[in-house]
Amino acid sequence: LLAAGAARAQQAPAKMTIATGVDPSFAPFYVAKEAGIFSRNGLDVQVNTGPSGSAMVAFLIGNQINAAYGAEQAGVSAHAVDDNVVVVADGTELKRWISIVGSAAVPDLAALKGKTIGIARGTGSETFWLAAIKAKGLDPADYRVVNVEAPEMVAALERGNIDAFAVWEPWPTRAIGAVKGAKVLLTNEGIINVRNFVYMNRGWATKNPDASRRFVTSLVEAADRIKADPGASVAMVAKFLKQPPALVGELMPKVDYTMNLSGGTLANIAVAIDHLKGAGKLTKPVQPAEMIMPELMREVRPAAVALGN
Amino acid sequence: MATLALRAAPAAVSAWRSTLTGAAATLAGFASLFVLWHLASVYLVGSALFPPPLRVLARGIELARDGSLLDNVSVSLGRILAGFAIGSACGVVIGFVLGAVAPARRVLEPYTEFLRFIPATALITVAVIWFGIGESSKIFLIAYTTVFIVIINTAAGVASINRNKVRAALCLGATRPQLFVHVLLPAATPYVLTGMRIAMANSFTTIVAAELVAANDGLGKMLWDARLFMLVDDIFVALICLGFLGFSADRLFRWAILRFARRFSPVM
Amino acid sequence: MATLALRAAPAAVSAWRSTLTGAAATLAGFASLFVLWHLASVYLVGSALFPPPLRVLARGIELARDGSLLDNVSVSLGRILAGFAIGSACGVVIGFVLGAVAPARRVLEPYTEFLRFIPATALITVAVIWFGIGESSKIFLIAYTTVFIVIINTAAGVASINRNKVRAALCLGATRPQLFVHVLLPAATPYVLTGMRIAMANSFTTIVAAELVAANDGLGKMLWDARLFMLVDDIFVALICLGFLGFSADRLFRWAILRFARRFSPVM
Amino acid sequence: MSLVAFRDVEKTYASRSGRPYTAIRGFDLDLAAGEFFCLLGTSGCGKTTVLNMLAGFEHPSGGTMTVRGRPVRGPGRDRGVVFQGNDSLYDWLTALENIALGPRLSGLPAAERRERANHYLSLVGLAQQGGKYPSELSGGMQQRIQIARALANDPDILLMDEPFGALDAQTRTTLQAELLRIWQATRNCVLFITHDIDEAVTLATRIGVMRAGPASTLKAVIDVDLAPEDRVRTSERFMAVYRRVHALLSDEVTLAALQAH
Amino acid sequence: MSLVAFRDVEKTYASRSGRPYTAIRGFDLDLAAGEFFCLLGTSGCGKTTVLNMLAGFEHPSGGTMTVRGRPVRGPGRDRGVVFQGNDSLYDWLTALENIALGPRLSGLPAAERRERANHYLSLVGLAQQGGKYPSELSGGMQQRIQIARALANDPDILLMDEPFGALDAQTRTTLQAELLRIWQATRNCVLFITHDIDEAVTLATRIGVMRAGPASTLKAVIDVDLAPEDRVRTSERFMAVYRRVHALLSDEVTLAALQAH
Ligand SMILES: Nc1ncnc2c1ncn2[C@@H]1O[C@H](COP(=O)(O)OP(=O)(O)OP(=O)(O)O)[C@@H](O)[C@H]1O
Ligand SMILES: Nc1ncnc2c1ncn2[C@@H]1O[C@H](COP(=O)(O)OP(=O)(O)OP(=O)(O)O)[C@@H](O)[C@H]1O
Ligand SMILES: [Mg+2]
Ligand SMILES: [Mg+2]
Repeated sequence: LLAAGAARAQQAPAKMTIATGVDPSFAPFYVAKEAGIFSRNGLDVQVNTGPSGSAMVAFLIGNQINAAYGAEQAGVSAHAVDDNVVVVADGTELKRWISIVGSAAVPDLAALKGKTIGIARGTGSETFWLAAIKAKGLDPADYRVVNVEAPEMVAALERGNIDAFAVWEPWPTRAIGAVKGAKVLLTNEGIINVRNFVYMNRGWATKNPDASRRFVTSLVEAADRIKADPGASVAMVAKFLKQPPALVGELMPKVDYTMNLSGGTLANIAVAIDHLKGAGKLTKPVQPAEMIMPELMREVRPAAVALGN
Repeated sequence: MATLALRAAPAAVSAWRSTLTGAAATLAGFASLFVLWHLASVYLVGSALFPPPLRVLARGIELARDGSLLDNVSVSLGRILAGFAIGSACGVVIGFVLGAVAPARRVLEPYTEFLRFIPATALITVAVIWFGIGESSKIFLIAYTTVFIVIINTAAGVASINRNKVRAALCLGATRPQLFVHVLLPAATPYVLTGMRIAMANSFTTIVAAELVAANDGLGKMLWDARLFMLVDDIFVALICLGFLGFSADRLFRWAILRFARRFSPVM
Repeated sequence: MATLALRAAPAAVSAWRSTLTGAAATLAGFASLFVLWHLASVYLVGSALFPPPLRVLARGIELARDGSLLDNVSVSLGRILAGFAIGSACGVVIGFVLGAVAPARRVLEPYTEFLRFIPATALITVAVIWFGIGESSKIFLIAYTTVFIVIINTAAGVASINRNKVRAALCLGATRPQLFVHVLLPAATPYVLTGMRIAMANSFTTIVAAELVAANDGLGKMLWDARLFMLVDDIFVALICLGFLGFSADRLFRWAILRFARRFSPVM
Repeated sequence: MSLVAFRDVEKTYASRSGRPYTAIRGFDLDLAAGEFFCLLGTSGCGKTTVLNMLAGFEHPSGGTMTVRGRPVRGPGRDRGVVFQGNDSLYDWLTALENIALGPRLSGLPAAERRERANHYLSLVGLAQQGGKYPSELSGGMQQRIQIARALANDPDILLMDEPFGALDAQTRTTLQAELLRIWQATRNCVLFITHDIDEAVTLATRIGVMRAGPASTLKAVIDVDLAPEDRVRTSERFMAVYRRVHALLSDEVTLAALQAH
Repeated sequence: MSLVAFRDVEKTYASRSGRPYTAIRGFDLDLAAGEFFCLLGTSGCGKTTVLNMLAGFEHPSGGTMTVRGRPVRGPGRDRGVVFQGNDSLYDWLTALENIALGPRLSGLPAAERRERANHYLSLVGLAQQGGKYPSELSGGMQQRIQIARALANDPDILLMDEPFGALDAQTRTTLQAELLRIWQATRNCVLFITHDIDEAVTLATRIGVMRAGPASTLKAVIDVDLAPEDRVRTSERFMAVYRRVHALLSDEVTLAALQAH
């Protein structure tokens, strides 16, 4: 495989534009770029970043970019607008990523009853909160939920506008450092598995099968590399993001990077679809299986594809 | 905007007729805007992210039917008006001080000339620290983007006052406060009003950043939600609403000026 | 800003001395700004989200040392300047057409008066559809927030031209284009320049929205990243940079005006 | 056919305070090529209104007004204007550049138009002051720049609204002589508004006296058939015309005073 | 001690075009309470400059200038000004409101100040025109509103810069008479700039003639010791003063003309 890649690299490299957010959970994109895996596979890839991986998924509509990396919900929303937006791989599993953080006045989950909690509506934050209610058998009527954007959670907690919030990293870690007495009340481990998918534009992928395959190959190699050499990967991600290695090193171990497609992939898509449907935000019906384009992964690493039927 | 009369207007044209043709031309302008949009959307771009006007209209009617559009509009409008009013009021006062009191200007200018380049979006966190996640932080952000434009235009207005008008007032025995009330204020009025009209656009556009702060309703919130869920039609409904609200607010403002402040011969 | 001379200035004060005291007062203004900030941060707010100036300064020096700050600044500055230049140029032309040609105004006003209320943030998607994900969409967004302010101020300038100056030119045989070049343009210059100075702030603040679009560098990008990672010091470094850059750009602009366009007696 | 013809012209101003004001009504006047017509009248009677209409700045509300048989559509370079007040000077041009603007607009080469402008600058006695901006000139100097600007463009019809009003007697006399010389050389038509009867009798071939407003018209037109040597106050024939005009005006002032109270 | 004292006053203007211009140098003048001083001089000699310094609008570049022994710091209500040109009228006030502004600033009740303003409005012959805005008035009417505004404020020192320049002879005569009447009643000090020698001799207790600029000073000051009945052109004593002033001025004009070429 490596030799084939090298041979092809002799020809003019295929150009691709891909985009994602700035968050260590998208590490395979960064590592593939920084470690030169893309170029070794004969690809000239421009990696753009935006405020979140999900925000960039939208640019797959109409093929403004060729690939993106982001959460389930964004993929479903985009697929509803343009069914060319498909998942080619499931790349990230966030095990201890989202937490409920309480202020000094809230020592544990039980004490949260009757208090105010900040949720970022329409994001993983809300998905997690709903799952937590179900898992812990809580009564939603006992809590006053207010909508707060992730970056403002800490300020709102500090000011006492909210008594707790549910949000993803790095905010929980930050809040504990910044607000006296703040602590994690609950993490998503065992309650819900958050995933990030690699998306491509199906039209483009069908027209450029060769480049697409080499692209997926690069990601698989990058994920393997992260597992094999975590220290070097942290350094590369920190360099790409221009963030302190200490911070990146703290966050990356909370994430599992394995390029695959599994029943879990389908299940997460189904949850997202249900959630969007429930909120009335889905413009047309979407089937989980339609959203997946497994051919590329099957070609590159057949063993990693286990969709169950 | 009163356009330059390059040649004298025939006096025979009645005011009525000119109002009518004016309205017709404005309508024609809008019609062409929407036709162009339609053509661009359908023939030129052909992207799912750029819907044609009729689809947006249909979605708008839908949202209007279920009442949510009106709710969002009225909530946002309230915030915009509050922020605009506070920002304009502060801007006029500071602008006059800057324009009329040289030492104050020297000391205050670093504030205004520095702060006006700092985007409201970046101040959201600071606003929450100071004002919490309630209404006041949203209104603060809108006032913030309004105030500097009003300051600059007001100060420019004060600086451009005909020298002899100030001199005459001082010779008539005007004290500082009287000079302000009887000369500076009326003479700078056209500039202040132009400044407010320009600032109005900032008030409207900043609602989007402001409603990023823990908002449960409003056009900005609607926009962010629609973005999050990729409800392209909703995004355009919100944009069109902002455009029309702004346009109407501006017309209302102009009308009020012509009705009540005509003697200060505002230029617009 | 030339302040209103309420009493005659003693002629003996040399221009040199007044420049020096001016600079001193400006410095004092800045000093007080930072002292106030320090006091607010340490004693009033005491939040990890609102760092004192010295910590921000230290972080700024750090970022400057490793070169990343300079990179970000220069990339952003390039975008801002390009967008500002394009927006101003279009704004002046459209503003003159609006101000001087009544029928064009009627038809064009729905465009300007509608579009100016639509926030740049909301246009990101549209910008990417039209201009792709590269530099041009960012420059477009900045030009977009610049152009309307310049349009309005230019049109106001044209409308406020002394009637007899236009009449005199026509009696001297000026054709339409000559009237434009020799009278309308110079007479409206103070308004145009004020408009550009105001619009400059929009150019700077919009860089943040523009660099939300798939940017890999720039101050806006730095700001968004810092926000996502809660690097409070970095946020403030970016804000202070924007503030100082804006302040300096404005000073440079003023200096250039006084140096090259003094005869048009700009008011500032 | 006369060069300029007012026929039953009316001008009504819409007023900001509400009531429209009719300044001129039933106004008739013919001007021939080569004549020097002085228009006199009490302050506010409508002299500037007449001039503004002929210049094309204002449209008559009624009646017809023609130049060479054609209705006036707007201002043009055939009719040069010296305005009452000095706000028509361009603040951003020096005195010399102001004078050179007309020739510049008609495409005269730089050297020639500078020469021309300098000529008219000296003619109004400001040879040393060409580099100053209007705001750096005294009231009388500004007025002279305006006169030079109009003359430098050599219009067919010269419309002058109290052009020498802000000048001392001596400067005024010099400029009157210059104006006469230029007029005699070109034989253009001049409409000259003044409130100085001496000046009118010195310059005019005909003098028109207007009634006091509102709805003013020409009360009388007097032919001034004086030889050049009679154009001095000491001449008996001069004084005869002077007294006639004076009498006509005095009646109007009395009338105006009566109306005002 | 004289009311107003100029001692060796110099005024140099910084010019936009570069070279500074010294309008006045070594200027001495004393004005006593109750005197009517007319200042004459060729156009651009520095009359307005002198007035502007006394009004407090401009500071002398050298020398001292005092009013009642104290240096002038700025404008004040003790010195009322009628400006050359009409740009000091407030466009947003009607003619009547413009006149009433002074009394309003000093806190006169509305009814009284309206009465006062109407009185001065009639005095300048515009009783019917009080509701018009300045832009709706003719040049001469605007000038009269400015005069009425200054008079209505009853200042100790009245500074008038060619106040009757845009008025016809008859209106001018009426206003001259009114001004004299007011001055005789109040015995305030008047500094009156004019370029009309007749007017100066009719009004003044003293006449000052300035040299042509640059660096102008007073060339001569003439006492006008005429009885009221001699204040007419037909009086021989009147004409004697007239000729003296005329001669002084003529020399300066010749000089100015020489300098200009
Ligand atoms: N724009 C206007 N709106 C309303 N009324 C006006 C306007 N312009 C002039 N008038 C009125 O028309 C009349 C004639 O004005 P005009 O300026 O023609 O007088 P004039 O003879 O030139 O006087 P003067 O010698 O004082 O300059 C005046 O009563 C004046 O108030
Ligand atoms: N702001 C200024 N800057 C430069 N020069 C000036 C300025 N103001 C006046 N001057 C010059 O000073 C001289 C005197 O001007 P001033 O206005 O006092 O003349 P004046 O006697 O009032 O003339 P007029 O009778 O024409 O009004 C003139 O040569 C003029 O050019
Ligand atoms: Mg007139
Ligand atoms: Mg003068």
